[in-house]
Amino acid sequence: MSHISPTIWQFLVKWMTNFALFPPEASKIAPQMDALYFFMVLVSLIGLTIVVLLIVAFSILYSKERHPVAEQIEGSTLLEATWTIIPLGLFLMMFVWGALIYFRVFTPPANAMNIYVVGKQWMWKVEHPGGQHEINALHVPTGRAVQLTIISQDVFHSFSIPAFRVKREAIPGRYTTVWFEATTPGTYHLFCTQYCGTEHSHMIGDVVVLSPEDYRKWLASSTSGASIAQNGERLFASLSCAACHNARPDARGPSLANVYGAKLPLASGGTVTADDAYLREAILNPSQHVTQGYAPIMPTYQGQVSEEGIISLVEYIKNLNSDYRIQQTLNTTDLLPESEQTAAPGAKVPATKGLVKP
Amino acid sequence: MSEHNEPTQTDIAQAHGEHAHHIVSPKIYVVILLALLVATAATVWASFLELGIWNPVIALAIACTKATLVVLFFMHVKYSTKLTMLTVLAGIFMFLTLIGMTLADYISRAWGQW
Amino acid sequence: MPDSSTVEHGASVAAEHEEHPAYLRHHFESTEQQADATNFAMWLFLLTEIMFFGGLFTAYLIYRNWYYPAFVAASHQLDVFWGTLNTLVLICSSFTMAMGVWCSETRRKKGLVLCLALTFILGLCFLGIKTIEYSEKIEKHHVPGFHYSLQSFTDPQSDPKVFNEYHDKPLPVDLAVHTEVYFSLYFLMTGMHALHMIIGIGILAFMIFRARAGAYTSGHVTFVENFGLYWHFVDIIWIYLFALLYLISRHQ
Amino acid sequence: MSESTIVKLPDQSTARIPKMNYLSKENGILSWLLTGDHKRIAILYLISLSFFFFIGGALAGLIRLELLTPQADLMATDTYNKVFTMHGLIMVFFFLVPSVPATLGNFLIPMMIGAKDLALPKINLLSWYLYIAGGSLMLYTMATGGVDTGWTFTTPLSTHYVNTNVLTTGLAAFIAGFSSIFTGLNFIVTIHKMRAPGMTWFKLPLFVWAHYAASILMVLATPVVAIAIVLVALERTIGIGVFDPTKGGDPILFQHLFWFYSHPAVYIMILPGMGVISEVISTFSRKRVFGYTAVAFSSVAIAVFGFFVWAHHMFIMGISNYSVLVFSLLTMLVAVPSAIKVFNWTFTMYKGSITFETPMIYAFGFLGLFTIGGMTGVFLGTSGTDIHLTETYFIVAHFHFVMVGGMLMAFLSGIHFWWPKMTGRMYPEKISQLAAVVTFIGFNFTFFPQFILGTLGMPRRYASYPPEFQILNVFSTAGATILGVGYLLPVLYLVWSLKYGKIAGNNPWQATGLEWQTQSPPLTENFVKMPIMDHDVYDYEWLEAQQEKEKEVASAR
Repeated sequence: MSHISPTIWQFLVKWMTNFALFPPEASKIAPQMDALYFFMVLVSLIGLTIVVLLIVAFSILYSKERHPVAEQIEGSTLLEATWTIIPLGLFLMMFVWGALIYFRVFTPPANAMNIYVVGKQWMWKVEHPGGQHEINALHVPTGRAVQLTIISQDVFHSFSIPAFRVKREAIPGRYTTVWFEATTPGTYHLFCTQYCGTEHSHMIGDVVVLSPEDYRKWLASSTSGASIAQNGERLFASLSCAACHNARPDARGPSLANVYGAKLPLASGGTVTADDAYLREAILNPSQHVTQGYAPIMPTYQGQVSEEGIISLVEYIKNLNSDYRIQQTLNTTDLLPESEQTAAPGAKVPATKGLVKP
Repeated sequence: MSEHNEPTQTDIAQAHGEHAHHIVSPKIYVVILLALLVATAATVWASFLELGIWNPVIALAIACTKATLVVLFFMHVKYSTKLTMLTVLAGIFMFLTLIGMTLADYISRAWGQW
Repeated sequence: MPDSSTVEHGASVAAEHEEHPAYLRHHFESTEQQADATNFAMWLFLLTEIMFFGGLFTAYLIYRNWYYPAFVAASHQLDVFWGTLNTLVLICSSFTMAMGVWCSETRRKKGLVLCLALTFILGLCFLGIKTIEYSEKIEKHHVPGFHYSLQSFTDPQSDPKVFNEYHDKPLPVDLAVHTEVYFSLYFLMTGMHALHMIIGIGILAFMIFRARAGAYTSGHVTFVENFGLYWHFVDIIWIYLFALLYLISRHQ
Repeated sequence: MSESTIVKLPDQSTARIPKMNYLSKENGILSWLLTGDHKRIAILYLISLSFFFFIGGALAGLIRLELLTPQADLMATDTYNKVFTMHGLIMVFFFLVPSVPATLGNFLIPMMIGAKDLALPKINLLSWYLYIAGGSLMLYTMATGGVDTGWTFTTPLSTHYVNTNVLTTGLAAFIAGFSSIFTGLNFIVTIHKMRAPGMTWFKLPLFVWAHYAASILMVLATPVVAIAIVLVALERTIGIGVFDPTKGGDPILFQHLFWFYSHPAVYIMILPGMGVISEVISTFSRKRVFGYTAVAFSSVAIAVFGFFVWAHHMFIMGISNYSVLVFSLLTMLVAVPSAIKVFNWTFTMYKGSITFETPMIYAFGFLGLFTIGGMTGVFLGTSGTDIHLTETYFIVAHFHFVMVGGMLMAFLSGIHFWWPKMTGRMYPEKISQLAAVVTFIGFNFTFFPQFILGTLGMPRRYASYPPEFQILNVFSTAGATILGVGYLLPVLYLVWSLKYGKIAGNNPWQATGLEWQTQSPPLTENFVKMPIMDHDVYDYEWLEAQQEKEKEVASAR
């Protein structure tokens, strides 16, 4: 092989080194999905070989030279039944198996670690609860369920990690979620697979799977000051949400302590569980989700708060298990000269622990 | 073959072949017209009542009866071939499929997770 | 949306053979087959119209389900009187159209011309009432996309004509914003319906002109019949639009 | 005549193209542009379709050249986006949807059912004019800067985040949609109302059944994309807020309305192709199609079920998990009739007398590639594997296997099979068999690597990709060049055959269809006298008896 020129040789080496035929399996769901995938490949190959063998056999056995006179055959309901029921049976099996995997991927476990992902035209912004912000990158620990709450700021994007066999569309106006549990450390591809404009093919990144200790070291080394909840608290104060949601008996807005996950009775009847989507809707379209016993006086924050802002507010409300924090912020704001006097000036209303409106 | 003198009622019906072209008498048209007017009045009156969830149901029910009256009598579907009836039903079925299956997605969104 | 009159065009006159009636097209075996075929073709065309409006009705049902209070408040802006009058006008025009088809079948030329003219006038009357309603919306800036104003929803008192009748509570801004979705659907559906009315009235004018020349009262009724189907279909669409857009909930 | 072919041509020295036929009846540009004759409209469609096919093919070539290297170096990324969008739009709306119905369907359905013409000839001509209007508007869009939203017009990208000419493209697709509606409407009315005496529903050739099913889809599904385009246009110009999340609209509603048409559209594309394959396999096996009623009803079953499955394009778009169950189950049901058809075609060859002319080779290609295409469809219909495989090159490979491997192979098979009937001349056998094999090889080389790319997770519509995907992309581009050659050859030798091809005579394949019992190229009114369908469909015994009678008449004279 001496006569191959060095440039071609160098080209071939470059090709061969990172040539791949099947994506690595780096999450718990990957082997299960690959099992179904290979089962379907097998069924397809069997089906294809049957069809090809039949064609070749009939072409040889019944070609014009060997079998000049054709015998007219009407058909046979037995054969029709076989190749109706067998494919139907196989497809239904695949359907059930697939549906199980689908539900497993899109129903996150309760103890999952929540990471927020905001898709923006041509970049992924990832926010860890601890406050770490990443652009086009996602660091996750192995062996821990990680739930991604995904939303888009502009057009449809799609958060896809082939190595985890996981993909979810980022839709403007709604949270969509998916979860996975990484298994093998390493760096894997992150793609945006829904066409989103000019730089669609540059909206890619790396998913870095670390062992739990490395992950903790990474978290520590890359904190960027305030956690999302702390950001949320600052926003909560600056948007003067505390003016109504201050958990005082005469408060104009419902107390938000432990509201996350609670079943809230709505003014328009019926109850709703306060999950991320509900909290986001309540911030943007408050008067459609008024809790019973309150007037629909909350102004809409549509267009005033960015997606990250809403995420930090939602994160803040999720971690709010007592109104003590709100009282503190209120008390400090009371000291500010221009803050208008609320109720009896200076009267410290004891923060009743865990007071939750029914 | 086509005579040009003033045809009598039977000639016309015959010339058009007996099965297809039943000529609907104006009396039926007048009856249907009155029925439609009454139905319109009824639906407007019903909308002024406070019936909660029943308001849209009644409004749609009356609208559907009016539509069936128009289809059957004004559009002669009652007197025309089974094929025409089948076409109308196919159209309505596909219309309901489009609405039904799309709404099925929107309604069942609240049950599962996102 | 090409002028749907071309659909009936296939069935119009121009046949060379003398021994067949003049209007039989060469590729048909009998006038019976031609009438059947064009009637069936018209029904299939109406099927496409049903699916065309189907998309709009799907959008309407979803957004009414999502933003019901906004839809109720916005529907109060529509005047039930004009809506009912329009429905009566269209039902009568359907009646006169049906009578027109009967006159054509029984070869009554004067009756046919009269019925078509009545249908024509009622059609114009419908469009007149629509322009009255549209101009009212334009005045109140309720046309989506053109400086749409929420004023009559966030502060109903400012709109006495509606307020005295319905005493709506003022809508918070984020609910009032969704009334724009209602009005975009309103203009979409009634606009598309009015477009079909205009096409229908255009063909009616053509038909009156031909009927006066005695075209449809010599045995060849398929053109009148097919147009009758189209006209009744447009009437049915309005029956649903009236029920869905105007009568959401009118109780005080 | 060598033993291994059924082609029976008249003696070339004396045979002539019949003096009176639909081509020679009247000439001059107006006789073509104002024709009502379904055969002339079919020829007009064939010419304009081929024109658009080669524009779409050239764009495909550009895409494959760009993907030779991981970097986006052949053209800027937004040019690449415009190229793949135009490739999608032109191929879907201006080649795949109209191809078999508008050319072969228009030409053959009236002849196969013994009618003089379609029910509404003027509407048929209007359908071609709408097609040309839509096509020229699409070319205008290409000339003035193209559009880069992808052929799926995804909102809110197409309404708020792109400033290329989405409106003109929408209008072009809107007009082309009506061309398709009028063709479908014409077919349904003709098949219902204008069958020859004795031609019951179960004596109809399967070609006609397949077009009947496809026409139902055309008539009922296309208007929904028409309204979706109108809504996108209004949303883009006035901002009516129907799809705009900031104004309370829901972008997923557009997906529902768009895919409600676009999935039946893929059945509009494949069903006519299946009709061609039924005819070809039956003729070249000299046998009645195995399980005629099963194949006929599976066509209609595909059409009916085709309406209930559209949301399998949206499994990861956040529709509710329960509707994913419903749509995934129904997708499994719609896959079964295709399997039935493939097995029925295969068993048609059992105990037949098979010859391997070009149409049959294309039919073999169809069988193989459509089986792979169909099965990979089930991969994507199953919700579990769809999570990983959707929006990757697996989908690109799947629909190219079904559309290019299935529908285009069937279209070429049909063009070769009915070429003698349409032009009165035979195509050259050897070179066309070569072209068929080259196309088959080129196709597999191009699109099989894309399945592997899909499982690797390479996303669709990427101008640049990670280096480890390069080898497979280079194979795919190499295959595309072979495929390009495979598609150019037929144009050359078919045009050549117009002048130099052998005279075909009435029935070169000795086929049983009514269209083969009259002269080729046929008269304008198709039959001298109205044929009576006294024999069964695919009745080869009747054909033998007919040929015996002709021999006696010939020898008696």
